[in-house]
Amino acid sequence: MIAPPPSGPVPWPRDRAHAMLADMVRIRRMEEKCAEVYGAGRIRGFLHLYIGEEAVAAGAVRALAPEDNLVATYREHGHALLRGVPMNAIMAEMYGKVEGCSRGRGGSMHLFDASTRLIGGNAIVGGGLPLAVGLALAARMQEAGRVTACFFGEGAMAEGAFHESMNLAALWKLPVLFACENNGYAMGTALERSESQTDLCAKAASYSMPAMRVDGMDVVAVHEAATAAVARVRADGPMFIEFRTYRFRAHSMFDAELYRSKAEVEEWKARGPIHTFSARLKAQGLLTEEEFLAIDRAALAEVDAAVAFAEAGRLEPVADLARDVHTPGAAA
Amino acid sequence: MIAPPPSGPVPWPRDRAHAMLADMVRIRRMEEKCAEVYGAGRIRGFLHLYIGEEAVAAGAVRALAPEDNLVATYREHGHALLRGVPMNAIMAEMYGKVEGCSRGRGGSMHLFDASTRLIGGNAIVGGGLPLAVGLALAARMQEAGRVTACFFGEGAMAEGAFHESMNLAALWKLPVLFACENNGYAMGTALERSESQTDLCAKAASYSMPAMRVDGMDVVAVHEAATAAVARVRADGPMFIEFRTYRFRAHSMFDAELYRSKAEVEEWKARGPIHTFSARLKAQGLLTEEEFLAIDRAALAEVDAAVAFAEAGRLEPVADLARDVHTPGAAA
Amino acid sequence: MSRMSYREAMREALREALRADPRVFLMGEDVGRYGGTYAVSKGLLDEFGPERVRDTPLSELGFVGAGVGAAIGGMRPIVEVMTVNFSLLAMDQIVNSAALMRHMSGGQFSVPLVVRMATGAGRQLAAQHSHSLENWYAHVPGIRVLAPATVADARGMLAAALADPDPVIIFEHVQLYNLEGEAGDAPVDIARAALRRSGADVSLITHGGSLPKTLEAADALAADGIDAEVVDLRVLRPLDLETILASVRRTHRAVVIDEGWKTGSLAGEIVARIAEEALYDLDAAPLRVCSEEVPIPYAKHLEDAALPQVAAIVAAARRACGRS
Amino acid sequence: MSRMSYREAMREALREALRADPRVFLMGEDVGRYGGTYAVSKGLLDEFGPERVRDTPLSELGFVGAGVGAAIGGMRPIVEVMTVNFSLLAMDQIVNSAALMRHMSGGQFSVPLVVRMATGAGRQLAAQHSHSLENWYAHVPGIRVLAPATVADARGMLAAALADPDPVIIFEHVQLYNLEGEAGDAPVDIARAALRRSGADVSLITHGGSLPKTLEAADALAADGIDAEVVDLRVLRPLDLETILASVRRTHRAVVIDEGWKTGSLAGEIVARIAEEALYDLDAAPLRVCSEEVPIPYAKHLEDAALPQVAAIVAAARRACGRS
Ligand SMILES: Cc1ncc(C[n+]2csc(CCOP(=O)(O)OP(=O)(O)O)c2C)c(N)n1
Ligand SMILES: Cc1ncc(C[n+]2csc(CCOP(=O)(O)OP(=O)(O)O)c2C)c(N)n1
Ligand SMILES: [Mg+2]
Ligand SMILES: [Mg+2]
Repeated sequence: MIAPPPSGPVPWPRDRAHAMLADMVRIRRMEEKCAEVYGAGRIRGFLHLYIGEEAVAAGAVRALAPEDNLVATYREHGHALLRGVPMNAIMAEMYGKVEGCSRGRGGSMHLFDASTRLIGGNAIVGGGLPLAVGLALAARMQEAGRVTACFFGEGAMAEGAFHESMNLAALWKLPVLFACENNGYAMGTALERSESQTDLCAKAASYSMPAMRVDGMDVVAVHEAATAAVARVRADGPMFIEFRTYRFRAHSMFDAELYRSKAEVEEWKARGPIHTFSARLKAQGLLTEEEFLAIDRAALAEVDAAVAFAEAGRLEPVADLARDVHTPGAAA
Repeated sequence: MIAPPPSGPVPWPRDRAHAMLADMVRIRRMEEKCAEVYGAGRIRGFLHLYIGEEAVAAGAVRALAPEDNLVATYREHGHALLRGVPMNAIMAEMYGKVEGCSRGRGGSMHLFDASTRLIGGNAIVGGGLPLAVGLALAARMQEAGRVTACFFGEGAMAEGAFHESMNLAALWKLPVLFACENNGYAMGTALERSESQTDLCAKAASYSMPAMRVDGMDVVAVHEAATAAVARVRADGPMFIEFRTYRFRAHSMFDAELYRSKAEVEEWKARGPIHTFSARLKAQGLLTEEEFLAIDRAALAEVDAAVAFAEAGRLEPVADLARDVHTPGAAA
Repeated sequence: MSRMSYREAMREALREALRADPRVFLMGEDVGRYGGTYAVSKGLLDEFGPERVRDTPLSELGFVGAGVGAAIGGMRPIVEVMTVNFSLLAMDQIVNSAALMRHMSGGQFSVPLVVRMATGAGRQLAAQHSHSLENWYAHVPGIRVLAPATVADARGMLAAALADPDPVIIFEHVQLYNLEGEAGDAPVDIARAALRRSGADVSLITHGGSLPKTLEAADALAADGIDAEVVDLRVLRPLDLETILASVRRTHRAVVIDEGWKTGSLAGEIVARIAEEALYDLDAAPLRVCSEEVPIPYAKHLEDAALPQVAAIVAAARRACGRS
Repeated sequence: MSRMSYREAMREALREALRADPRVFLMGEDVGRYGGTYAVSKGLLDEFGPERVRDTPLSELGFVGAGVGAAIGGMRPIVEVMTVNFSLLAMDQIVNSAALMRHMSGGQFSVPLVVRMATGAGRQLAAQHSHSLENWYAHVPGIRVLAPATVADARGMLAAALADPDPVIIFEHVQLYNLEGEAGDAPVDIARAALRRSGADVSLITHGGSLPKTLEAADALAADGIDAEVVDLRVLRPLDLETILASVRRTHRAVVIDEGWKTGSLAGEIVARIAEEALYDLDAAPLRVCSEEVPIPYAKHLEDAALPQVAAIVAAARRACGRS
């Protein structure tokens, strides 16, 4: 059932390949640490790890231009990090500190960053889709040449919001990249128990929208496809892209994983995006074990620094609780 | 653009053909009278006429068995009548009288009748779709062999409710007939300005649901198709059927019809379901002008009686206003 | 100042906004070719074209959410949800996106969105088309809720709403569209309630479609020797408590009129505020005149019986004044 | 009587309902294989199979509406909407179908539907996952709204809700699931509020997740010589005014505690009723302890500051009693 691990030559120069690898390793190490400090009670609320899916963010987020918008879900640590939000600000956010990218107001599910045009962090499944359509509409009306990439899970596709958003974007030919991270499950619900049509690309046809399916465990395939898709969206209008991926961890920190077998998880782990990519690079002579370890060490150091930063962060004074409910300067 | 008028032989015996014709004429005459008394202020609120679309209700409603459920929209006078709700009760409802099929509580948009399993009359576009799914789920769990036919306009297909309902019905293989009355407009919005994919049957594929398209101006085509579809739904699960039709009148009584040309309306009127069907019957020798006039006179007489009945009806006492908010016998 | 209908006043306000700021656009079901369900936007498509007077498919959740996105993206969208009844489908985007966005992003993303919707009953449109749910929106932090009840407010509030950097919802009562009155062309304030009539004996506090009925009741009361003050809330969130309480402190009696169902009505909130802040100023228990707690029926006599009427307002005011 | 957690009590109630009546089924996101987000339905799939413990796709509008249809069709569905936050997506079907159906059909179609949802904040789930919107549902005629705040009510209310021929919504506060207590196995009434503690000096009126905090406050007040009565509303619609007013008439002072935002809160409705019906029984202005009018923030200290806390309840009660 599960496809063979990604393999074959990587068509990138050494630097580029290392950067891509480093991206994935940074997400992985950051999230492993999040899980650890969550266990210690330093992070609370819901925490949804992206571990296993790193090739998608690495390949796709890097395909965007700085002026593009990114809308994501509650499983967005990786997207935020690669979009350029400093790991310090992400970690501080999860710690609920003012130095966090949402001033500690949002937590894990609501990472925001105006400077990199990261418009959430949305905890309503499907909630980001109409938002992305509107962002793209604004871009089109302003002739800004800006693409809006909207990430969502395959579970979101059953929501009415998906349908309405796909139709609006296609009808109005808006520059939205609909990026589905199909990890096979919505919490404990497998795709075949949530969709009557499990060929997700077939759905795009019902909006006359072009679609493509990509191996989301292969950062090379993801990046090439996403780059082509972004160019097409920028020129011609919306596109749907399905990344086949898998989450290695539980849905959130409260999940007994009753709905899938250990064997299935292990099979997918064999396709893990980091080790398969590094193996390919090594086989091609583009990476040495030393280099890999250096990348990993750098990531670990960045994570340690982020934790130290977050620990040292300030708590917003309680007196400022009502700040930012309204924009300063609004009518009294 | 517009297809030629329905023509060709009618494969029905004389009686059957006359009954079908009479059905359409009854709807037409009833609604003409509604418009007239609306003008006189006897009916108020919104009134959405079905005039021009009669072949759909006549062909499709008659394809249902008595135990089947019917869910319709605010443009449901025809469905109610052919489902077997007495014209008296329909007219009394529009007059707001207790003798109305919803005790005067519902009016034109909310015709209900438990005895014929007419479950509304729904004024929220798309609102009937999830309801129909649930009715079908109940039928399946009770092994009742009951089909639920759900009528809705093409405009409703852009709503999230459509998407969610199609998916649920297909995923759970429920006996729902999704009957789209595509009259080309949602109020003033033409299909091509509301749907990126104007091939409505293509949408069914994205739920793995079988679909068919039928000339909704041809009562013969409608009835044959609907009969086959109902049988298939009863045996195998949901199906989508698109009836191509047209409303000859305004959307409601408050519509300046700025959005379409008189010429377009005239072209469609040339395909009118009543005169084309009677012409075919006459050409085949299945109908004489005398017979046609007799059918029409009978309909007019029924309408006059219904108006008299409605005029003579009682108003619910104001003291009973709160009746039926809750079911008698509920906890205090 | 010029005389026009409430409908024309809204249309003038839209026209002015579209002319004044290229970032402004109007979007909603049938706002363009159809001319608007209540004919508010008639003619605007011809003047501004289909990009800026944008017909949407039937997808309230989608296009309201798109309005939020467009606002964040730098535009100044005016989204028309045909009626409050259909806004239930868009509730998630209004609450979970528009209202929360600024706060949960730590102040990074404001949402300068205006949502207009028709509200209220009285036209025999029956249960699903007769809701008055202003109170629900008035409960949500992060949004401002307006209810123009006069032609001048219909004309003036939109510009002020567009100048607000945060989401604003404007409720237009369906019974007001044909109201005639004077309209200026300066923006009006969207912070304060208004005294529509001064009086010494009892404060009648209301908003939107109930204002004309309340003014009529005040006339009837005057004939009866009761001098009623009429407060038009105008702004349903944030409430202008100062004006409300000042009136009650003058008259010592309050009747709140609201077309919503009584339990959980906005009128209840007003009564609660009065009890909390002005208890010792009251000479009588505050009263509410609201809709009966039934789905609004189609039949005219039942609909009338379900909704607040002049006679009920008069009776309540008399009761508050110890006359019955 | 046996001791169990609130979560187990809900599960037992579900199990019993599924056993007792073949028309009953449970439907919602992840109620089956996952075991329920809050683990309420864990184990039920194994016992009753996937037809009767039915996982749904993410489509709140669709499956809540399907629940309405199934109820009309003769079943007794229990629909779980994971949390009240997501119920905004299903609002249209709850209001415009479930609540209105019987009345607008002239009494022909009742909707014996039970909708369960988790509600409330306190777990650092941030703005979009921390709503308390019981008040909105409690505003709608045609539905009954329940808020079990004890293990006994968690155990007993479901059977009574299923026996109701009309739609019932049950709110389960997320902070209560781990609460331990005694549960009987007889159905409890779903008509009356309950005195959880008798007292002479002040009535503390609350419901759901605020009950434990209120009881704690009452203990603290007792130590301080203030004898507080605690009323648990239990039934949010229709309100049991008799019990509420009787308590206030005894104590002459009222503090209403409600996790909703203050403006337009259910607490406001209670205060309004007290002002309308028992004004001259009051020895002090009624007070509310509600959430601050901000989206609920993630950071713990801010979340705590936004929500009603024991100290605030104590302070309000002291103020009501003229001690500060
Ligand atoms: C509207 C809504 N319904 C339910 C939830 C609870 N929930 C959070 S994540 C999730 C599963 C989503 O699955 P998918 O879209 O596949 O994304 P994934 O978590 O797999 O990345 C659910 C049901 C929610 N947050 N929002
Ligand atoms: C949710 C919702 N949005 C908007 C409306 C207002 N409205 C009533 S009918 C209608 C057009 C529906 O068109 P279609 O589904 O094609 O049905 P038709 O009227 O053509 O039969 C609209 C927009 C409504 N009743 N419900
Ligand atoms: Mg998934
Ligand atoms: Mg149509």
